[in-house]
Amino acid sequence: MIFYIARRLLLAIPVLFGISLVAFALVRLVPGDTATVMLGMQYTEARGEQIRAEMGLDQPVPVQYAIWLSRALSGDLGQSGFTGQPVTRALRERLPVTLQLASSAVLFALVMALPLGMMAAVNRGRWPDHLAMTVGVAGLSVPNFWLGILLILLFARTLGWAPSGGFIHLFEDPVGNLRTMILPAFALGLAVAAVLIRTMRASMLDVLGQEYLRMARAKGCGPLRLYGVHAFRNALVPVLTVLGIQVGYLLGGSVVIESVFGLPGIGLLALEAIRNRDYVLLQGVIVFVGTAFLLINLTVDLLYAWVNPQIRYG
Amino acid sequence: MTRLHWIWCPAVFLVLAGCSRNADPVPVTERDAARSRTNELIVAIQSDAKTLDPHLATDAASMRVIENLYDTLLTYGSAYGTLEPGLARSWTLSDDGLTYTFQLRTNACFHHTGRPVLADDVVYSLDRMRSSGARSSVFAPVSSVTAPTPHTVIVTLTTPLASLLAHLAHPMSAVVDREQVGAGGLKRADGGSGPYALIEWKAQQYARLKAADTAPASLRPRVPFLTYRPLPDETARTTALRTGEVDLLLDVAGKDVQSLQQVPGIVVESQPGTFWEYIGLNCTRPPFDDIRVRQAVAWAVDRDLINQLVKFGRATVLDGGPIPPNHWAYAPFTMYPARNLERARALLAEAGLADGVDVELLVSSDFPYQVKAAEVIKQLLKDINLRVTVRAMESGVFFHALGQKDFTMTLVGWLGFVDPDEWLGLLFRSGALWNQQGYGNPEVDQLIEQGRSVTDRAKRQDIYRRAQEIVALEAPMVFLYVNERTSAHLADVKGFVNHPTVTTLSLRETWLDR
Amino acid sequence: MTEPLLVANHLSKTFDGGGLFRKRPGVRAVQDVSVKIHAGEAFGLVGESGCGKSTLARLLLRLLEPSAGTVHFNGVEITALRGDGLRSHRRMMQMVFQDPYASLNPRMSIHGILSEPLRAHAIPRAEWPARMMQMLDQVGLPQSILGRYPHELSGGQRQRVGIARALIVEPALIIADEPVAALDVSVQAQVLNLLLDLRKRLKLTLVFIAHDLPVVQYISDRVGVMLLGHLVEVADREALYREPLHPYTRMLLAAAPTLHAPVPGQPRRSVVPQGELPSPASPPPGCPFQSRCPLVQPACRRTMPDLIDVADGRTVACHAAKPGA
Amino acid sequence: MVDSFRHAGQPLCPHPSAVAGLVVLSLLGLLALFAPVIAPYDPFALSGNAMLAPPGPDHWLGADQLGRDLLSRLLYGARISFHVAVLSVGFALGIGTLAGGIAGYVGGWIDQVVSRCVDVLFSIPDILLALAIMAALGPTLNHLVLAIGIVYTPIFARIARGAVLDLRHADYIEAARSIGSSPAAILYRHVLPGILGPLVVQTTLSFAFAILTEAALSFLGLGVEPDQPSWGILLNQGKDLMERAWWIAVFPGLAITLTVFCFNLVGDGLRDALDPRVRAEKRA
Amino acid sequence: MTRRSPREFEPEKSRPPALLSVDGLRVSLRSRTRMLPAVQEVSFSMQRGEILALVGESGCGKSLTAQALLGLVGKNSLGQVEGSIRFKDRELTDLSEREMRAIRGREIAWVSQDPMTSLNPVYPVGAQIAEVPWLHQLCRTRNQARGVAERWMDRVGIPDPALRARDYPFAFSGGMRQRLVISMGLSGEPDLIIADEPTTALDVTIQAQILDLLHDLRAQTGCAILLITHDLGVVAQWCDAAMVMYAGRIVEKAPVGELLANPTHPYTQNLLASVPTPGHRRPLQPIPGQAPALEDIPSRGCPFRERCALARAACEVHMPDLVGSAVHRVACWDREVKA
Repeated sequence: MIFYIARRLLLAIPVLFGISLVAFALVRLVPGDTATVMLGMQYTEARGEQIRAEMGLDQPVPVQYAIWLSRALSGDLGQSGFTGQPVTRALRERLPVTLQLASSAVLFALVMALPLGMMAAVNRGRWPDHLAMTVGVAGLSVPNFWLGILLILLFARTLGWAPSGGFIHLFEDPVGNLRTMILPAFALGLAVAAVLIRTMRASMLDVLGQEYLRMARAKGCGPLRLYGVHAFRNALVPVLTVLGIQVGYLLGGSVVIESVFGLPGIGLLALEAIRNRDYVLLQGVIVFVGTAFLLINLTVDLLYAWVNPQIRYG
Repeated sequence: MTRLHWIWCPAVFLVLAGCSRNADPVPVTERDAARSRTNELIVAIQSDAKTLDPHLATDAASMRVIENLYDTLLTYGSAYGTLEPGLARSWTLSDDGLTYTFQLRTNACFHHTGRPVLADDVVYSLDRMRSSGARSSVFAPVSSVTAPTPHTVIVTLTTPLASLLAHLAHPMSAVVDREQVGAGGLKRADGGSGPYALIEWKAQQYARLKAADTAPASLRPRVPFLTYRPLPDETARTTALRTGEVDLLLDVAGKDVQSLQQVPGIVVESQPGTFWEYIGLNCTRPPFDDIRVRQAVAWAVDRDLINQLVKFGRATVLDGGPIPPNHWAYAPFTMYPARNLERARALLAEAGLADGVDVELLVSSDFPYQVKAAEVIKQLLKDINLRVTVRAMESGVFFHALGQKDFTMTLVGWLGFVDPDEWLGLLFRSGALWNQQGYGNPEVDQLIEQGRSVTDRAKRQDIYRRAQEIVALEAPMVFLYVNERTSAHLADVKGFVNHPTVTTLSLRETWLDR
Repeated sequence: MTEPLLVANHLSKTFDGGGLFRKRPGVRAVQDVSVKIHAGEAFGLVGESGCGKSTLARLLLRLLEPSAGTVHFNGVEITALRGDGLRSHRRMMQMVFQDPYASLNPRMSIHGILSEPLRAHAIPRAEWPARMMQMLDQVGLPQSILGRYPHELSGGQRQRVGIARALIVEPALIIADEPVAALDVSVQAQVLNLLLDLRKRLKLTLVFIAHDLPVVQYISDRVGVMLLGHLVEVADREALYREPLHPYTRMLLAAAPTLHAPVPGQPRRSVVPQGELPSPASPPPGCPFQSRCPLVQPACRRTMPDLIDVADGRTVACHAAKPGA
Repeated sequence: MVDSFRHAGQPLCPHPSAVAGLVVLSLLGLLALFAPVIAPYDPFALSGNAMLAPPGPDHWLGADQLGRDLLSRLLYGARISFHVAVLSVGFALGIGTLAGGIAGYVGGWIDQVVSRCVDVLFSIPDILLALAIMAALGPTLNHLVLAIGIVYTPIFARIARGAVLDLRHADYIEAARSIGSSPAAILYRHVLPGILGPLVVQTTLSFAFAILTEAALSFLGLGVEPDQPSWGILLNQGKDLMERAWWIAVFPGLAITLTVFCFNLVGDGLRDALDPRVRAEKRA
Repeated sequence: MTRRSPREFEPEKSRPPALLSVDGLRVSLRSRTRMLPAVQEVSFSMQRGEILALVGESGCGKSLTAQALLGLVGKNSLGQVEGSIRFKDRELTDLSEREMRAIRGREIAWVSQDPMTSLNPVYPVGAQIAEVPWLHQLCRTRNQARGVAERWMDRVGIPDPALRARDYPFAFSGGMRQRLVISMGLSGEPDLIIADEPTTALDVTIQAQILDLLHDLRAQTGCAILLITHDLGVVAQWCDAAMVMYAGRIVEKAPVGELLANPTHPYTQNLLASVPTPGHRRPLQPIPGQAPALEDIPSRGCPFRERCALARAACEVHMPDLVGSAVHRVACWDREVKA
């Protein structure tokens, strides 16, 4: 088990390195740089050079990368060229919002998908199945930003049940926080729920055809025990894998959703960084999100081992 | 706090979502002490402030937060165009019009250090503005600033500058705490002595201010807490006002005015503003290096249609010069009374472009209404065979391109403040910083010089009328319209004055009737 | 006895255990196997699952690279051949696979499947129809089958197609890897008879692999018994049945259910085998059969006995076995 | 034996929903193709009178703030969506399949390099990656195609690699080798047709994702040029006018949803139709 | 517990009431167009302690028959079960799902075909075995159930049961897993075990061990075993009586000795002639053609007639009844004519 984790961690290293390289290369392609954007109309060569020198942008690109990487390894992702704030600090400020958004979306997706997917598989070909599959395809097809707009229109604008945007910190006003989060979490989570419904249904169908399930029935298990104990845990294995991948979607989708709902999370930070041509920040966001994605997948792998004993001992 | 270990555990955080809270320098008690909806005014702003350094800020959002944190020597009066004492309780002008002497009030203190504001600070701040700030050019005629006594500041000019006082009253001509500048800069800190002091600025969430303890009782604002909330989405902003989440909207879009007016409990105030928009034509590049092509554009544009479609008819069309009718220097002439395609086509044919030409129109994607206007212009110019490609860029890159004069055609706005020089001198004088069009006309240059040095208002009015006529005729810019300034607030917000410029100084006199 | 057609010398194959950081021990699927197969004979290879018989088959055809040892076919060392030389040599030695469905590309019609070897060995296109017709006739399939796809056929028909594909380029040697394991009894008998018949008619050399001793004995002249990568006994069919020398062979024979019902009241004839084989990934030192062997000796726990000749054409690898015992 | 009975009751016909999806998609494709003929108005033509006109006889789906006919703009928007989807997915299909196929077939360090690259691209969420690329290249149609293409390349590489790896161990490939077929013949006759199925399915599903991504990027202002009637841009413009003119936000959203829905239906249908496992069930 | 010699066969009428008697069992499966008769007119009975074989090739309906006995088909939309299944004086076809559940595992146990897949991979084996006594309330506490499980693991020959009960299925070899499955079947102390091809997936030597184990357990507990297999050798070695099934019908039924010595139905004869015998190179006599797929089973007449050397006109029209002596019955027109 320790070897398993260690192996996963070691495999993640070249990928992390690759992410940092991609992030670095990409932002170097962006036309205009922090200096030009900061100075805007007041740009002059001399002042631009001065700012670039301050930020180390006058060095050759490989040198810049080496410096940046060595600092990143010690936990310093540099300072935002635009606000002067340390990137890690900006990320830390924004992280709770995205975390809450993503985890609420996942929670919503799981709560919706697992029972629906299971019901669909058990009642294959009947109306619960059709319902689940319709949700499964439709949820994938509705653009989340459109859904967000419609939700705002309906719940915030027309019914006045929820605020239409902005973020209230959980500790400042838990109820307000919940109210600001519920619509974005739904808009973001629906597509994930759709994917999970489909996965859960497929894996449940697979499990339902397994010999050990027939065996369990032959033992005298009732439906609750049959589906809830014998089938559920086995069906969870592929669902977990897909969930890990979907977290990537969540991190990306939160860019759009945070923009629609005006939530100051990592996604909005990325958009601001792009808008402000904030190299260092954009790099930091991409590396951070990539790292988070890898770690989440690692966590999923650990969960996987918990669900699937063969991995635990193998 | 640059250690990375917290990055390693987002997965754990995912489970404890929202439970993580930020370590913050400000203690919770102070941040939240006694704050409630009865003593807090929440203002929705379009975007978050970019910087809190008054000398660097160029965007309205930053200015709105900054102007309440800082004092200026003079301030705008509530009647448009008037000036009132600020830090300077009085001032005198020498007879040659070259030396201003300001007497400072003695009860101003910086928030952060508690230090009294002295003449040295004013000198430091003015020098800082002159040397590097965003508005250094307006102070070009200033030759020196000195502080003979702790409460006396003398500003010496090389030539008379009629607009100096107006420039000094500009909210960004703030007096800053040099100790704070030295300690960590002003980008994210409060180095001011104004009516409000910064408690906390959380990017994209809020900037929270409270009535400054250091301010004398007579100048202390009536609402103890002032919070700015950035809500980039127009719909979200109006919704927030309707639901009472915010008290005050400063920029109400034309489309929302009508519907907000019908909401009980919401007061909408409109008046002609000073933010005007134009098509900038690069006079140094073909095809607009030819005056006839520029004029053709001016004739081909249907200002009323753009106003109707983009501004819901709520803007005031500029068919003459750029200075709006509510300004004393307004010039009541009409240069382009209506769209005239024949004339436009004829001018183009004269310029040898009867078959048309391809041009690129640069806009900032951060201002959707300008993008929309650009789309309309594209269609309008199609009728004279000017084939326009609209290119939208993020504002930073956009303004950089403008600054480098790296464009052919653009659509953008200009925010006028008080002095006519701010409309003309900054934009049309040869080589002026904001003259991206590369326009140059010796006569205009001379008129602008004249306008600066003459202090008599009637004479200046004539000078600026002449300048506007030339500029409108030669069309380095095609003036479109000046926007209405509309604010909306809950009915129990009292005493707020909707100013034609962006300033919100009246917030210190505003109170909540709750 | 004729000249050996196929000679394998000390063939071994170890599969990599994989593992990026901990090198897991490899699975030694085939260990030091030497065997001679004579032209025209039918050689049977029997053993339980995981004993390496399929690996050995693939080594003989060089579908797998041996870890050690050589294979000579018709005097040519095919383990030294490369590329085109190897491919043209394959014409002489063909394989029939265990799973008749998996070994036929589901996207190809039977015509496509049968034309593949013809194309590979550059048989002139003009000859194709005649060859196909003849081949279908040989294996007892109707000509109408050419346009159909594998999933439209029954298991027996598919295996006939597999046999036809192997035979269509007129090879000298056929290696059949469990060709009847996936078939029902009645169809299995059909295919077995077909193989016997073809062998006779086409003078084929046949290597027949199965886990079922009666089936192997039915079709083979000589039988080799494999146990966990080792060839432990080789004998003529009759001799093997009459006098199995290796205790493992004896156990296999005893365990194979026969159609003779036990007499009521008497104990069943068979001695029930005890124990299970060790895992092929981590066999103990010595003979892999030690854990189940009734004749186990201390020597068995130390060294694997060599395969020694005990009589004419009979070899056995056992410390305890003596002919006539 | 039991298994051979289990699915005897399953329908054997192709999914009717997939067929319906295909029909609707073909219809949409035709509408997009003949938009210049069908569209009742010039999608760029301004009209002061039609400003924010609600759906009615003159403008079936209403008009936008600049008085442009929404239906016409939607039809032209479909051209953009399909254009971007087809070209970007084509790009991803070509590059991804090539890279993945080679990695899977050749193995060794090439496989390692390709797999790591795919892992890296996978670890950056697709929208974020596309945004960063668009920011780097600037918002034009061609860059959009490139950005979305790059984003969807790894999935094809992974699928192609997986399929090739599966096939490498397939019995019928071994059979072909044993027959003496050359590697080229095996690649052409067995591997290529073998990986076609999963690739076709993924292509269809990727069309759906590409349309969504294009809309999202355009919605965020980092897609096509702002005056193009891309569905995402229409939605973005409609968002601010929701209260006064719901139709501007609703119809483009419906158009996106319908198109993506149909692609998903067809993709699901194809998956079932081409999945050897499902086919095996149906055969039994 | 009555101990009776397994070979002792009396005429059916004088015997004590049968443990299980099946009469006219029909199982139909739903296809897109119609109901397909997969099992037809199956009638037989079993005594306590008897090992009865149900022999046939794949697709002949033998597993389906077994599942019908447990009520595992027919209660859903996929299939339909008709006829009578009497088990210990109860008519199983009349029982509700809940009542059936009390019988499954407790009175009728099931040992499935593939030991590699019939254990739930994510739970320890001990818990899976203990589930049976626990579910059927044979134990008051979970600890007791665990104890029962370990005892049964010991009885089926798993070393260190207390330790190994905590292991997961993947840690066991195929033979060991089949032992586990058997102990799972036995831990409910059933009267009847239905073993569906319990050794098909195993090597011959392990097969012998497993069948021997079943044999011993039958002797110890007196339970009856319905052994489903396609392997006539297994039937010959380990069963008391056998029924031969073809295309959903029982075509011959006899004590094993009688069946081997005197196979009567042409299909049985052919089947026996298809199996190679070690030591003899007696040519195999395969049956021409192949068994019909479920959809192709003729709606009337004898389904074997296509492959039968003795087919006659009557075979086209009517399916012969299963007739003959009390111990040896056969369904063939050829036999009836001769009789």
